Formats: sequence, C-alpha cells, structure tokens
Amino acid sequence: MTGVLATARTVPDVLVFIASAAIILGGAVGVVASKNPVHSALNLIATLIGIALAFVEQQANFLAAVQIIVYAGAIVILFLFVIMFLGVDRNESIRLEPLSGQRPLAVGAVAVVTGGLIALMAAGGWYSGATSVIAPTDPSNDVGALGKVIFTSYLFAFEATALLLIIAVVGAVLLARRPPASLDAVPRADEHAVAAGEELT
Amino acid sequence: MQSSALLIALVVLPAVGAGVLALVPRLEGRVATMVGATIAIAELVGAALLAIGYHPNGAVFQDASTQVLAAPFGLFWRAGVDGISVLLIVLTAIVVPIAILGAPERHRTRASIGWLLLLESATVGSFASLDVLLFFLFFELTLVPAYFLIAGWGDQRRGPAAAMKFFVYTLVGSAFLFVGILVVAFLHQSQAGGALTFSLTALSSTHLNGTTGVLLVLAFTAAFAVKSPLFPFHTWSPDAYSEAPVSGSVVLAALLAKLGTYGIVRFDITLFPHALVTVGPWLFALAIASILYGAVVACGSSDLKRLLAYSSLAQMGFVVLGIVSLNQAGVSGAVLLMFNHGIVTTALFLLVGFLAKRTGLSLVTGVRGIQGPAPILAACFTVAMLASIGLPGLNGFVSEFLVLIGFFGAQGWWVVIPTLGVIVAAIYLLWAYQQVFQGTLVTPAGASISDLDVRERSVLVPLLAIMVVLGVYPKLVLDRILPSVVHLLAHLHAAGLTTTSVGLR
Amino acid sequence: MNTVAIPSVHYIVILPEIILTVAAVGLLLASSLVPGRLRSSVGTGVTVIASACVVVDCVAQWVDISRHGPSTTMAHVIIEDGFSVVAILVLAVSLALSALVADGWLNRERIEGVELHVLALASVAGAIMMAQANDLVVIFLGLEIMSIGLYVLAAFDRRSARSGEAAMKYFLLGGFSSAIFVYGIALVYGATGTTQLGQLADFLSTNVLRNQGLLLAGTALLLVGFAFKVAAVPFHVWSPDVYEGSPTPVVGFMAAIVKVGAFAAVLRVLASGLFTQQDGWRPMVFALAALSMLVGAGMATVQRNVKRMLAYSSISHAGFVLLALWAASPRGTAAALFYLATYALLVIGSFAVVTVVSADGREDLTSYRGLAKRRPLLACSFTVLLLAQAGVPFTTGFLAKLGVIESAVEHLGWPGVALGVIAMVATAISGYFYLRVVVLTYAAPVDVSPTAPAAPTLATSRPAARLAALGSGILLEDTRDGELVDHAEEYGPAPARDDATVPLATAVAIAACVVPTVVFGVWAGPLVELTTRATMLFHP
Amino acid sequence: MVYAAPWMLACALGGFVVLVAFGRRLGEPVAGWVATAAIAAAFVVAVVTWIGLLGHHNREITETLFDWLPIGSYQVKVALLIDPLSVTMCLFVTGVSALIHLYSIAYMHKERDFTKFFVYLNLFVFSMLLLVLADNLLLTFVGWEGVGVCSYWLVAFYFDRDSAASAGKKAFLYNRIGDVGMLVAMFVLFTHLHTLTYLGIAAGASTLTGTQVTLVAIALLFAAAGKSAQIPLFNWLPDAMEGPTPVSALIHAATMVTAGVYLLCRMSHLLVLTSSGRATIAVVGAATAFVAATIATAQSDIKKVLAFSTVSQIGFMVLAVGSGAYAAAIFLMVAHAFFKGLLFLGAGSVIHGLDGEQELSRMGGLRTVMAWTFATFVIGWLAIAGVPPFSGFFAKGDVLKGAWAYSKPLWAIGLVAALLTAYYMTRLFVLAFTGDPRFLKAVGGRPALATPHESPWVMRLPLVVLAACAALAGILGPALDRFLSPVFASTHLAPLSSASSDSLIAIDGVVAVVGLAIAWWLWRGRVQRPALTPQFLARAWYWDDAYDAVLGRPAERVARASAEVVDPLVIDGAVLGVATLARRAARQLRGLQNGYVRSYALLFAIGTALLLAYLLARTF
Amino acid sequence: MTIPAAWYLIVSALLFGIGATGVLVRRNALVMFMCIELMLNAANLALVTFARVLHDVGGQATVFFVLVVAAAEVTVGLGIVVAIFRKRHSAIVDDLHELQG
Repeated sequence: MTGVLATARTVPDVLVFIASAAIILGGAVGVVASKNPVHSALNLIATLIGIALAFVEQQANFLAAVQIIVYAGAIVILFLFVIMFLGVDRNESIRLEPLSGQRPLAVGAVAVVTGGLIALMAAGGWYSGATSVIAPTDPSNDVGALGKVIFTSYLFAFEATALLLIIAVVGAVLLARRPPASLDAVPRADEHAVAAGEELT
Repeated sequence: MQSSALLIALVVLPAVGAGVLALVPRLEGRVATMVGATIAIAELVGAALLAIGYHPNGAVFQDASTQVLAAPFGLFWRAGVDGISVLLIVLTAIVVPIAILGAPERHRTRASIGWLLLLESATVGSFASLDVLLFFLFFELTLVPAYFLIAGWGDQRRGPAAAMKFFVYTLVGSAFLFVGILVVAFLHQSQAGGALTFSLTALSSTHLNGTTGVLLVLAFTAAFAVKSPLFPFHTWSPDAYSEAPVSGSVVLAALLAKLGTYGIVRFDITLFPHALVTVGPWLFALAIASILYGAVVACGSSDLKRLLAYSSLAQMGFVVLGIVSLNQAGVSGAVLLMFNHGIVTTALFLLVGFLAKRTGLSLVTGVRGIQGPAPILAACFTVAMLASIGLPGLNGFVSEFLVLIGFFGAQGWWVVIPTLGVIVAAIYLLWAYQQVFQGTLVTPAGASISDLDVRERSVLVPLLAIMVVLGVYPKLVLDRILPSVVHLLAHLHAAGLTTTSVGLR
Repeated sequence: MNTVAIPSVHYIVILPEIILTVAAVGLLLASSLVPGRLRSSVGTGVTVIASACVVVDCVAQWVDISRHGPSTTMAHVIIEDGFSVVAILVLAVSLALSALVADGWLNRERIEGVELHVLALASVAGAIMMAQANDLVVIFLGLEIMSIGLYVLAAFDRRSARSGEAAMKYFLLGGFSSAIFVYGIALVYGATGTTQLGQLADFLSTNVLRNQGLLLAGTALLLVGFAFKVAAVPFHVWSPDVYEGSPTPVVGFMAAIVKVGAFAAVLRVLASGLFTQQDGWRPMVFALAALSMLVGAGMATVQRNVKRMLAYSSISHAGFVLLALWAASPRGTAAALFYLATYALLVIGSFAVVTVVSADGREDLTSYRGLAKRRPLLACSFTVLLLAQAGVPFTTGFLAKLGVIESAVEHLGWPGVALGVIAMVATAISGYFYLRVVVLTYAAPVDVSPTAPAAPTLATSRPAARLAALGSGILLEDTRDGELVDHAEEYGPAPARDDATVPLATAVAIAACVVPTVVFGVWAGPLVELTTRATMLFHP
Repeated sequence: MVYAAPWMLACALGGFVVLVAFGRRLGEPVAGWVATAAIAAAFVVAVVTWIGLLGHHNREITETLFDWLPIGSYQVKVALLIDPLSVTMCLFVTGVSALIHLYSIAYMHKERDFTKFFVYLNLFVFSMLLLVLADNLLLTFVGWEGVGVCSYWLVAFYFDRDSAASAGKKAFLYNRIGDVGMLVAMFVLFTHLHTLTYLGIAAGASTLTGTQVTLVAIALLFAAAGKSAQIPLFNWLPDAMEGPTPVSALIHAATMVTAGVYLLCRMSHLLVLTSSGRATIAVVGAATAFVAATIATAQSDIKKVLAFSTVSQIGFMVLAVGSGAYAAAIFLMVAHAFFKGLLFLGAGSVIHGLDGEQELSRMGGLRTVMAWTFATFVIGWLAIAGVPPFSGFFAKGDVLKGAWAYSKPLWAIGLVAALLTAYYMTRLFVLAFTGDPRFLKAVGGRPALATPHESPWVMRLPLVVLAACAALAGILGPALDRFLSPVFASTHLAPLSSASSDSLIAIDGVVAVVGLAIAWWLWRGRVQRPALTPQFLARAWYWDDAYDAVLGRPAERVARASAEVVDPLVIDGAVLGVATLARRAARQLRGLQNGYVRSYALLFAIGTALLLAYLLARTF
Repeated sequence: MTIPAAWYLIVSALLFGIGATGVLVRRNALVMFMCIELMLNAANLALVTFARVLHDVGGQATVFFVLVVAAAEVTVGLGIVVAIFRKRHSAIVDDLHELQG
C-alpha cells in the first residue's frame, strides 16, 4: 500500500475517486439494505453511475457511456418495469431471516472472500501482467481502439453475442408468454395448489 | 496356436451361451436347463482337452495368446495356463454343470442359468489371465452374476441384503488391489520405460524397495483375503452362503473363494517374493486365526449352511497356510486343497440343498434321524463330510497333509495349532451329522422323507468318484501342478530366498 | 490506422456453430411464418439433420487436423485440434439423441412448437464454443449461451411448479457463479495482461511472477465457476433439485452437454493455459475431486427419487473427471475425454429410460419394481446403462474409470494413490445404489410381502442369528425396515399407464446409447485410440 | 508266495466292493456268507504268505504297489512290508475276523441293516490289514483312520439310539485327538529324515537328536493312547460297547484297539533311543492296566466289565513295550485276541440268549441252560485270569518278566493289576453263570425273561475254535519270540536268570489263583456288595465327568458365544458400523440440501472462501 | 489519472463483497438479480482498472461483452421471475423449497 500511496497524484483525481467510490459503495449498500425493491433499483442506478464515473476517471469514456445507457437506461428500467408489472413494490422486512445462521455465516464467508481477494491482489502486486498484449490503449480515441479490438481480436466473441441475444430473446418470450390453455388441460398430480392459484389471476 | 484358440473358446463360450439365453425368451424353463447344461458340458469337454493337452514339463505357460484390447490404457488380452490354472479351470468346468443340473431354479430358470454361465466365463477368464489387469477385469466381473444369483434367487427377505453386503464388501477390498496393480505397472514403466503394460511376466521383474513392496503385497492381499475369505474379513460369507440359492452357494464357495487364494498364489508370489516373506508371519497368523475361529464358530452354528460357510473359512485358512509356507509341499498341497475343497464343498452344498427340499436346515429345531428313510442321502453326506474332515483315502487328507507338512517345514512346532483345527472340524461336522441323520426319527409334521432321486444321485456320483480317486491316487493331479509350483517358487530363488521341498531354509 | 484488418477465418472450424445457429434461427422463422404451431417433430428432424451435418464437419476437421496438425483461427481465439473435434462430436451426438428422446416426450405431453429444439441447438452451440475457445472471454460467452438455453429448458414444463422452481434456482446460482467467474477473468487478466490462453501460457512460461497470489485468486474463482457448471462438491447443491424439477428428457441433455462443454473448457484453461501454475491449482482440484466422488456416491445411496439419485451419481461422475483434470497429463486429458464421451451416452440413455418409465410423474424408485416383467427390453437396457455407470468390467463405464484412475496413479505419489483408492471406494458405494435399482426392476411386484415364507433358516432359529440377519439388513435397510415394501404396497403392484408403448424415436435413442456401451466395452480399442490420438493433437 | 500278501487286501476289499454293489440284492444271509468267505480267503492268503516268509532268509520284504503322492521331491509309495511282525498280525487278524464274521451271521439275524453291517466289517478288516502291512507311516495312517471310521460306523450302528450315535462320535473324536500325535510324529520324522518308511526310519533314527526322538516317541504314545484306549484317552472304549457285540469282540477287543501297541512295536528302533520316552510309555501302560482293572471290579454291565478289562490288558501290552519286551507285547496281543474275543462272543451269546439283557444282576444260573457257552466261557475266564496252563498265564508272565527286568515298581503295579484281573473276571463269571437264575423274576418294573436258549451252531463254532486257541496259545510263546525278535531293536537288558524267571512265573500263577479265590468267596451267592462297588470305581474315577467339566462345557460355551455374539456383533458389527456411519453421514448432508436457494448460495460462498483461504495460507 | 490501481481494486472487491452479501441475505428474487449485477459491475471496474494500468484495450473489450451478457441474463431472469410469479404470486425465493433432499 505505502508504495502505492507514494506515487504522485493530483487533488482533483483523488476527490473524483473518493466521490465515485462513495457513490458506488453507498449505492451498493443501498441496494442490499433498502426494504423496497424499487429503492434497491434506484440505489443500483446510483452505483452504476458511480461506476461510470470511475470509468471516465480511467479514460474508458465509451464504456462509461454504454454503462449509463445500457445499464441505467435499459436494464434498471427493465427491473423497475417488472417490479411494477408484478406489483411487488411492497416493503419487505429486512429483519426477518427464516434460515437460521444464514446471516452470520454469509457475512463471515463474504468477509473471508473479500479480504482474501484484497490480500491476494496485494500480494500479487495488484497487477502483474504484461502491458498492452492485446492492443495498446489510445486515450485520445478509446472508442476507435475498442472498436478495432472488437472487430479483430474479439471478432468471434462479437459474433457470439448475436447468438446470445437471440437465445435470450427466445427464452424471455417463451417464459413470459402465458401458457396456452390447452396445456393446462392435463392437470398434474403434484399441482393442486397451483391450480388454485390460477383462479385468482 | 490351435490350442490357444481352445483356451479363448473356453473363456468365451459360456458368455456366449449366457447371451443367447438372455436374448431368446423362448428358452424358458426346462429348455433353459438343457441348453445351459449342454453348454456347460461342452465347456467341461473343452477343459478336459485342455488338461490332456497340457504337458507338465513343457513350457511354463501353455496355450498362450495375446491380443490388444485398449493399448493406451495398457489393456491387453494375455491368456495362458500352467498346471495350477489348468486344475482350477477344470474345477470350474466340473462345478458349473453340476450346479446347473443339480439345483435348477423353479422360476426364471433362463436368467439364473444365464448368470451361472456368465460367472463361469468370468471365473475361467480370471484363471486363464496372464495379465494382471485382465485378471482384475474378470475378477470384478464375477461379482455381478454372483450378486444377481444371490439377490434374485436367494432368500426373498434377506437375499438382497446379503448379496449387497457381499458385493460392496468385495468391491471395497478390490479397490486396494486395483490401485496396487496400477502402482506396480507404473513403477515398472518408470523403471523399464516403454509402453504401459500389465503383463505378469513383465511386471515380475519390477524392483520394489521394502516398504513399497510390503504396502503393495498388503493391498493385493487385502482383496484376496476378502474374497477367499480370511478372518476377519469373512463376515459377508455366512450371510451370502446361507441366503444364496443352492447353485449360488455352490459357485460362491467352490469357485469364487478360489479366486482369492489363486490370486495369492499367482500374483503375490510372482510379484512380491520378498515382501511376501516379510509379511509371511502376519498371513500365517490370519490363516491360523481363520482355521481356529472358523472351526469354533462352526461348532456354535445353528444353521447348516452357515456351518458350512464357517468350515469353508477354516479350509481357506489351510490353503493360505500352505501357500505362505512357500515350499513345494505347502504350495502344491494348497493348490490341491483348492481343488479338493471345491469338489467337496460342491457336494456338501448340493446335499444341503437336497436336504432343505425335504426338511429345512436348522440343526436345533429341524428333523432328526433321517438316515433311516434316506440312507443314500446319509451315505453321500457321510462320504463328503469325511472328505472334508480329511479322512485318509479321500481327497481332503492328501492336501491337508501336504499343507501341514509344508507349514511344519516353514514354521516348525506351530503346526500343532492348525492340526488341532483338523480335529475340531471333525467335531462340528459329526455333530451336525448326528443332529440331522441320527437319533430317533423326527420329521416336520410327520412328513415322509424320500431318498435321493435319480437326478440327485447322478450329479453326486462324479463328485464322490473324484473324492475317492484323488484320495487314492493324488499323483494324477500333483504331478501336473508340481512343475508349475517349482517354477513359481523359482521367483523366490531369484529373490535370493531358497526353498527346499518342505523347508524354507 | 482506421483500416481494420479482419482476421482470417478458417470456416470449417466454426462451421458447427454456424450450422446450429442457422438451424435454430431457421426453425424460429419457420415457426413464425407457418400459420399455426409447427409440429415439434419438424424441430426434431431439423435438429438431427443439423447435428448430422456437424458430425460430417467433424470428420472434415479431423482430416484437416491430421493433415496440417492443430491450429487456431479468428485471431487465435478459436482452436482446431483433435480434442475439440472429439468434444464437438460428442456434443453433436448428444444433441441428436436428446432431440429424439425429447420428441417422444413432446408428443406424449402434446406440446407443439419448436422452442425446445431451438434452445437445445443454441446451447449446444454454446457448449461447442467452450470446447473450441482459446480465450476466456469466448469461454464466458459460450458458457452463458449454453446456460441461458438450459435455464429456459429447465423451466420448459410450464405446467409444473417444480420446473419453475428448478429454473429459478438454476438461474440464480448460475448468475451468482457467472459473476464470480467474470471476476476471476478480471483477476487473471490483471495478473497476465491477457485473456487469451495461448498468450497467457506464453507469458507465464517466459515470466516468473514475483507472487502468484493474484493469478491464483483468479484461477480459484474461475475454478468455482467451472465447478458450479459441472456440479462438483461443494458447488453441486443445485443439481439434484434442478435435475428433479426439470423435464426429464431435458435433464439427460443438460447433464451431458454441460459436463462436456465445461470440462473441455476447464481442461483448456487449467491444463494448457495455466499449466505452469499446476502446483497452485491442483490441490484445489484434488479437494473438489475427492469430495465430489465420495459425497456424490454417498448421497445417492439415500435417495428415493430416481432423478435425484442419478443427479448425485452424476456428481460422483464429475468427481472422476476431475480426477483426470488433477492428473494434468496427456493421459489424464485423454481419459477425461473418453470418460465424457462414454458418460454422455450413459446419462442420456438412463434419463431416456426414466422419461419412459416415469411418464406418469412417478419417479420414486418403487415405480421400477417389476419393470422387467412389464418391459423386458427396457429393463435390460436400463440394467446395462446402470451397470456401465457402476463401472462393471466389459462396459465402457469400466474403461472410463480405468482411464481416469490410471491417470491419477501415474503420478505414483501419495495424492494420486489416495485419489485412486477414494475413486474405487466411491465406485463400490455407487455399486450399491445402481444395483439396488437394477435388482428392483427384476423383483416381482408381489415378491416383497413381509411375511414371505422362508425356509427355517438362521433368523428363525436363534435370537443372535436373527441379530446377524438384522445386521446385514442395515446395509440394505430397505429390506430391513421394509421401506420399499411399504411403498410397493401404497403404489400397488403394476402401474396401469405402463401399457403405453415406448415411442420409436426414444427407443432408437436408447438403443443408440446401449449398444455402444456394450460393444466398445468389449471391443474397446477404437474409442480409446481415438481419444488418445485426439489428445496427442492437443493444441500446445 | 510271499508276494501273495496284496491278495489279502484284495480279498477284504473285494468283499467290501461286492457287498456295496450287490449287497441289497444278496440280502440276508447270503451277504453275510460272502463277507465271511472273503475274510476266510484272506486268512488262507495270510497263511500262505506266512509259510512263504518262513522259506525266506531275508525276512524284510517290501512290495511296492504304486506311487501314491509326492511330497515335494519325495515319493510316498503304496507299499507293503512283509516281515514276521506284519505276518503275525495278519494271521490273527484275519483268523479272528473270519470267526467273528461267521458268528455275526447268526447274531445279526433279522437286523435292519444286515448287509450294511458286513460292508462295514469287511472294510474294517481291509483297513486293519492295510494298517499292519503298510511299509510307511503315512500308509499305516490310512488304515489307522480307516479302522477308526469303521469303528465309528459300527458303534453307531443302531443310529436311532442317541446313546449309540454319541458313543460312535466319541470314539471317532478320541481317535482324532490321538491322530495329532501321529501327524506330528510324521512331520518331524519326514522333515529330518526325509523318509516315512519304517525301514528308512529304523535306519536313520540314530541321526536324530535326543529331544527329537523323545518328542516323536511321546507323539506316537499319544497316538497309541487314542487308538488303544490308554490314559488319558481311554474312556471312549466303554461307551463303544453300544455297538453290536461282535463288533466289540472284533474291533474293541481283538484287533483295532491293539493297533497302537503294534505301532509302538513297529517303531521299536526309535524307541530304544529314548529312555525317557520309554519310561513314559511304561508308566502310562502300568497306570492304565491298574486303573482300568480297578474300574472293572465295580461294573454291573457284562460288556462294560469286559471293556475295562480290555483297556487294562492293553495297558499290560503298553507296559511291555515300554519295558522293551516287544515280543511279549505281541504275544499278549495275540493271546488277548483269542480269549477276549472268546469272552465277548460268549457274552454276546448270553445277551443274545437273554434278548439283549446285559445286566449281571439279571443273570445267574446260566451254566445249565447254555452249556456250550458256559464251557467255552470257563476257558476264556481262566485264560484271562492267568491261571496256568492257559495262554493268558504265559503271555502275562512274559510281560511281567519284562517289567521286572525294566523296573521293579512297575512290575509291582502290574502284579496288582493281574490280581485284580483274576478278581473281576471271577466276579463276572460267578454272577453270570452260577447261582440261581435271576432273570426269571421281574425286578424293578422289568419283566421276567423266558428261559434262554443256546445259540445256533454258527455262533457256537467260533466259540469252540477260539476256546481252543485261548487254551493252547500259551505253548507258542517261545516260538513266537524267536520268530519276532529279529524285527525288534534289542533293549540291552540283562537277561533274567532262569531261577528268578521261574520264581516270577510262580508268583504270577499264585496271584491269579488268589484273586480267583477271593472273588469266589466274596461273590458266591451274592449279587450286591455296595462296599466293593463304590461310585468312584463304578463311574470310572469320574474321568468322563472331569473332561466334561474342564473341557467339554467351557468349549461349548466359547463356541456358542463366538457364534452368537462375537461374529455377528463384534466383527460383523464393525463392518456394519462403517456402513451405518456412512448412511448417517449421508443423512446429515441431506440437511444441507434443504431446498433453500439462498443456503445453496451460502454454500457456494463458503466453498469459495475455503479455496481462497487455502490460497492465503499458501501465499503467506 | 495517477490514482493507484489498488484503490479502485479495493473498491471493486468491496463492491463484489457487498453484492455477494446481498445475494445471500435478500429473499426477493429481483433484488438478488440486482446484487448479481453489482458483482458483475465489480468485475467490470476491476477490468477497466487493469486495462488502464496495463495500457491494454482487452480489458475494456471484455467489459463490453460482460455488459451484453448482463443484459441477456437479466432478460431471461426476469422472464423466469414472471413465469414463477404467474404460478405462486410471489417473488420471494424462500417460497421455493419444494425440491430438496
């Protein structure tokens, strides 16, 4: 750490970092801690923005933009939409924990994981890789650099995403579609409770 | 080369028969018995040809054949026979047809015969293997038919449990054997280089340092001790023997048990002469414990099949005693005893089956004095019993005598203990005989007890004949196995341990 | 500067993905264009044809490789080598067989439409990507494509709440593990500066890290991701629930392709990419392997539901493959490949049988009592499949176990030997539950009346002898406390619905699983040679 | 002519085989005649062989039949050793057997298993001949066991009587116990001499160390004790009387029980090398002779008296062997075969006449009704009592002479035993044949018996022949001595002066007469004398009870315990314990599988944490 | 731009931990998804950081793909939630424990 701290830096950078870190972590805690799913979603947005800030701070402007647009702009909205659609925007009691010992164990395990990761990264000197193996960064034109890489080194991956999206769409459609009545013609032995539930809707 | 084809045929034929029975549903009932018997008898003829064609003083392993199965895994077909394996193959070929004809199952005959035949293949295969891995394949394969015989046709309530106990117990035992085999093979590869091989002759040249050798011999012997069985790894056998159907008990006691002791003879001596000598005392201890313990528990047994199971335990103790004596008398006696015990125990279990059909097997609540109504049954039982006790003039004595004299040569005055075992054997068998056959006639609900019918007699006759012939002229067999035994013990000479005909000096 | 040099593409290599994707999209279009719902058998046909094409392409690739040796394409992120080809081959065959099995099921459940096949095609494409990938990012994408397809498939039976629950569990834990996996990628990237396995290996072979902490942390997280996919203890908890809940025909597919894809990938990552770090990751694999084998087998013994039992047994199988991974040797890789090839057939076949037998939703073991009486051939096939899984000699199952254990013992150190022994003990335990089912299928439904007439043998003679009998009963307590007995009575002897015949497609599939199991079990040479040769053509 | 010897075996075996094959079809009485003929033929062959041997100057002829079994490189052969000893044995074995076969035809009249009886009998004779003719220990052992098993079958002949079955078992087991000795002896001899033939052993015996010889001697004595009913293994013989009386006569008086003595004589060349071993033998013999005699005085069952008398007589023989008077031992053996066979057959005739009554207290006054039996019995009685000039007098005289030369105390014991012999035999005679017929009135609920009839001639003829032998055998003592002595190793004892030997003979005669007189005076007209038949003696010094308490019941308890507790619960318990533990563990693990996805996730986290923890430990 | 990588990495690790905690302790499926998103973002942050200090675009490209995957996952995940909700009117995962043992 000390060695790292020793490197020169400018005040604004530090401030920006602290700001982004605060937003990120605060938002994250908010996501976990807020009773209401809606609040969680909003906190998530905060975190995402914080992340975007950190991206900008590290010359990943394009990604920062994507972060805002895709995540905050699409994903979280999707979340909120589903929450509202299902009408589950009620408060739920955070206190209650049906599983005995879940929380202490969870906290313990996560603490070990987090601490372990940090310690190991520190041991590994935080980063030890060779520089610009795939392609050098271009602070002036990160979009260009990124695009170039995506269409060369990651061409296959890029094409693969097509399939990924297709399947995601198919899946979503298939799942969200109300099952045709014909399918319920055969009531299953193991689902009387469910049949009852259907009448409510 | 033609004779090697014979050996291969001997291994494959019964399996093919089993396949046919499995695939042709029409062959149910008596037809199945007939088909099975035909195949088994053909096998017997083949085995006889093999034995006749075998030259005691010819090559060490005759009728040898080699074939690649899966080279990368080091899996080869390496088969061949020496005097010892010929003897045991013949034993197998004798026992199976008798089991088929002597104790046919009432229901699902086809399947039971099929399993018996598959088991015959596996057994012959393991006796014929000159490749440690191939041996292990067959060794394992025997478990499956045995399991299904016990579970499928044994006692309806406890059969499956006993079968499962047998299966799992044996499999755990062979876990060590398997890993041991691999270790030896890889050690050999690391020393000799070249491709991975499990050929017995190749592996016998592996150099093992003290500890490794001991650990390996223990790993090998663990499996064999469970299979034989030896005290204290025997507890599966009383359950299995007593819950199994008659044919099952017969093949278990007469054939499968021999796989264990055969393994000790063939592999422990060949691969680990030094280590075997090191652990010798411990094996002696186990063997003697088996003899005495088996005899004592048999004395306390209340069920005829369990009694026979424990007496088998004692007999196996004698076999191991002879083997570990590591001298000609001991080893040849042990091999002969394997054969003899196979014959005698087959007869005894068959008789027990015949008895069970008539009366049931409990020695305390059962019938008494049926020597009157069933004199021939009694007579056959007496002969088999005396053979098992080791009465001179019957086959049992010769082998026991050789084993004991060999043991005396190796361990001196300790011989008194196993010799006492011989007496106790007399005690419990005579007691059992008195309980069932002598005394005033008591039959369940005054049922009239019929004597042996023609079929039952005809399956017993060959067995009794063998008992007498080998009692009077054991040379017939001994001359064929002695050269092989000598060659086997040559591994000890190679290891710098010299043996005399009786002593290990 | 602003000209982008598109990397050269060796199309024959990525042809499998293309074929499958085209098939999937084609089916989608067709189903949307054709009025009414497309008959599911169409989907089956297309799927089978597609996988056949893939097989053909595999042959072409094999020829290509054996002529020019292994190579990479598309900027070195895709590998063409024997290993990948065989893996693809297995995947394609699994796909075709599963499609056939599913066909029968779809018809029986009267489910129209081709979605199932589309999803199957897509996820196999993903699995193939994993098998070919030479780059962590591609592996990740393949993983996700495969998984997302499977999440949806798990939820496919829309009428069953269990199906939904299964999907939810699978998805949540899947997402959790992917997140961990991604973090692992990040750390590895930070430690080496690349996500591409080739460069990664070069970097690690040329430089010596001052401290491997970062790299190993990344490796560990990657391992967690893979361990989840292959259901290795302690990351296995999802699989029994998912297997039980998901539609049966899907389960076999799931088990097969996930294991093939994930193991192919993890073998690449660890055994080739991070080969130099093996003393770092092998201990972890050791733990995973040992735990998986033992816990899987042990837990399977106490299951009453067939699908759960098979789930646990497949956990145990995963442990065996991990054994080969631990070996980190050519022999190990070959053994793993062989194991996967045989296992795929076995598991698909087994679940095909379950699909038929448990048609009425009765998955309890007791519903297999007396199967041999009602459906001799089916019972026979089931027997073969289970015995093969138990590792009985002269089946492919035995050879598979032989191979992996050999690869472990080859190290001749204590760990290897210990793993070997553990593996064999696990085999013994597994014999217990496989045989229990088999013998059940042959037991006559009426056999087990507790008052079965028994000859006056030990139990009736002496109390202690009765104790002994009771003792031996503990090993198979069903016969002791009569669990199976009770169930048998509560269900009655023979279910009525069993008169339904086995659909032809399913029958074909089962046969296609059983026959090779036996044939190659005896005539083992070709298959073993193939996998070994394939591994010799392993890229670097 | 010597080479005819194998035909002896052939005859007996032939009879056996024929009867096994066709016995049932032949039926009574033909089967009996066939059997008798076979043995008679054997006797003829024996005579021929004997004459042939007389013609030979080398009287140790080995006749090899075939190789039997290889012990390592050594071949054990099936070969016969024809020498004076074996031929003598053959002669009286076949002779007595032939007579008893004949006798049995009538005795076993209307028995259920008539033919089976003769099957056993022929097999027995075959084994006995094998025993005496074998040229090596192992082959002798075959015959040794053969006679043992035949005796088992014949004692348990009335298998539906539990007492008979148990008696047969007891006989066999006691023999087996003795066999341990024989086996061990063979192991030692073979391992050190690398041969088992008697000639080889005789030649090589001197190369053994003193301890080895002694151990072998003791082992052989143990074997002999089992077979010949010597202390400590003598108490099976009285029970063996459960068998039909001809069996008692043949096996348990004349032939089998003397096999032990024969074996010891065979090994004389080895015994002479160990003074301590011989001392043990002599002491055992003397002790048995005395103890059994005392017991015989208190028995009320006619056959029991004869049984204990047999034990006692064999004791004399063993004493002779111990004291080195081998020829005397054989002499007594032959004489004993005659008179004891005679006595048993006589007793059998009585029992037969009284419809199976064996209690002396129910006899009396038979002199008049069974003249033949009475007459022959008198001869037998005087012979065994040692009254001159009957055979017993000379035979026992030689034995006691040997004992005197070997050790005075043992001689004294022997003398007392001789006195007792005369006493109890007289008691037997008086109670059975004199006085008034007690069987006519019903006693203690047992019905009165009809007046007994004399037995048919097939039973009387053997009696007469044996009586003749018993009376006259005495004269061939010296001849026998000369004939046999080359076979035996000479014990270099100072030959007795003729004067002392004469006085010894005189003493024997006096003792016999005195004992006879006492008994006559005490038992004339008296049936019960509780004072003279104390329980201690009646119950054979409580010997059986002691074994039962010390060995029998504890052993049984151990067996039960190990069968019912140790095996199922301890050893198997360990196995099953493991199994149950595994199942328990599996059950516990199922708890983790609680269906809550979050606890699954938790397990993930913990798993990851563990992996990282391992890495931490590894890194730092 | 000279903020040491360590700082960002620590933040990302913490974010990862918080996300994981959320998955473990929240019972609402939707919130659990969000927490998974947090973890993915933690990974992204780490990647970008590495990309900066290693002067390598690869990291950023990876982030790009992770974003796509995240989107796809969420779509399907929400689909599953909807499907489940249709049946049992709850997004509480604890209600789903029918499959166990």
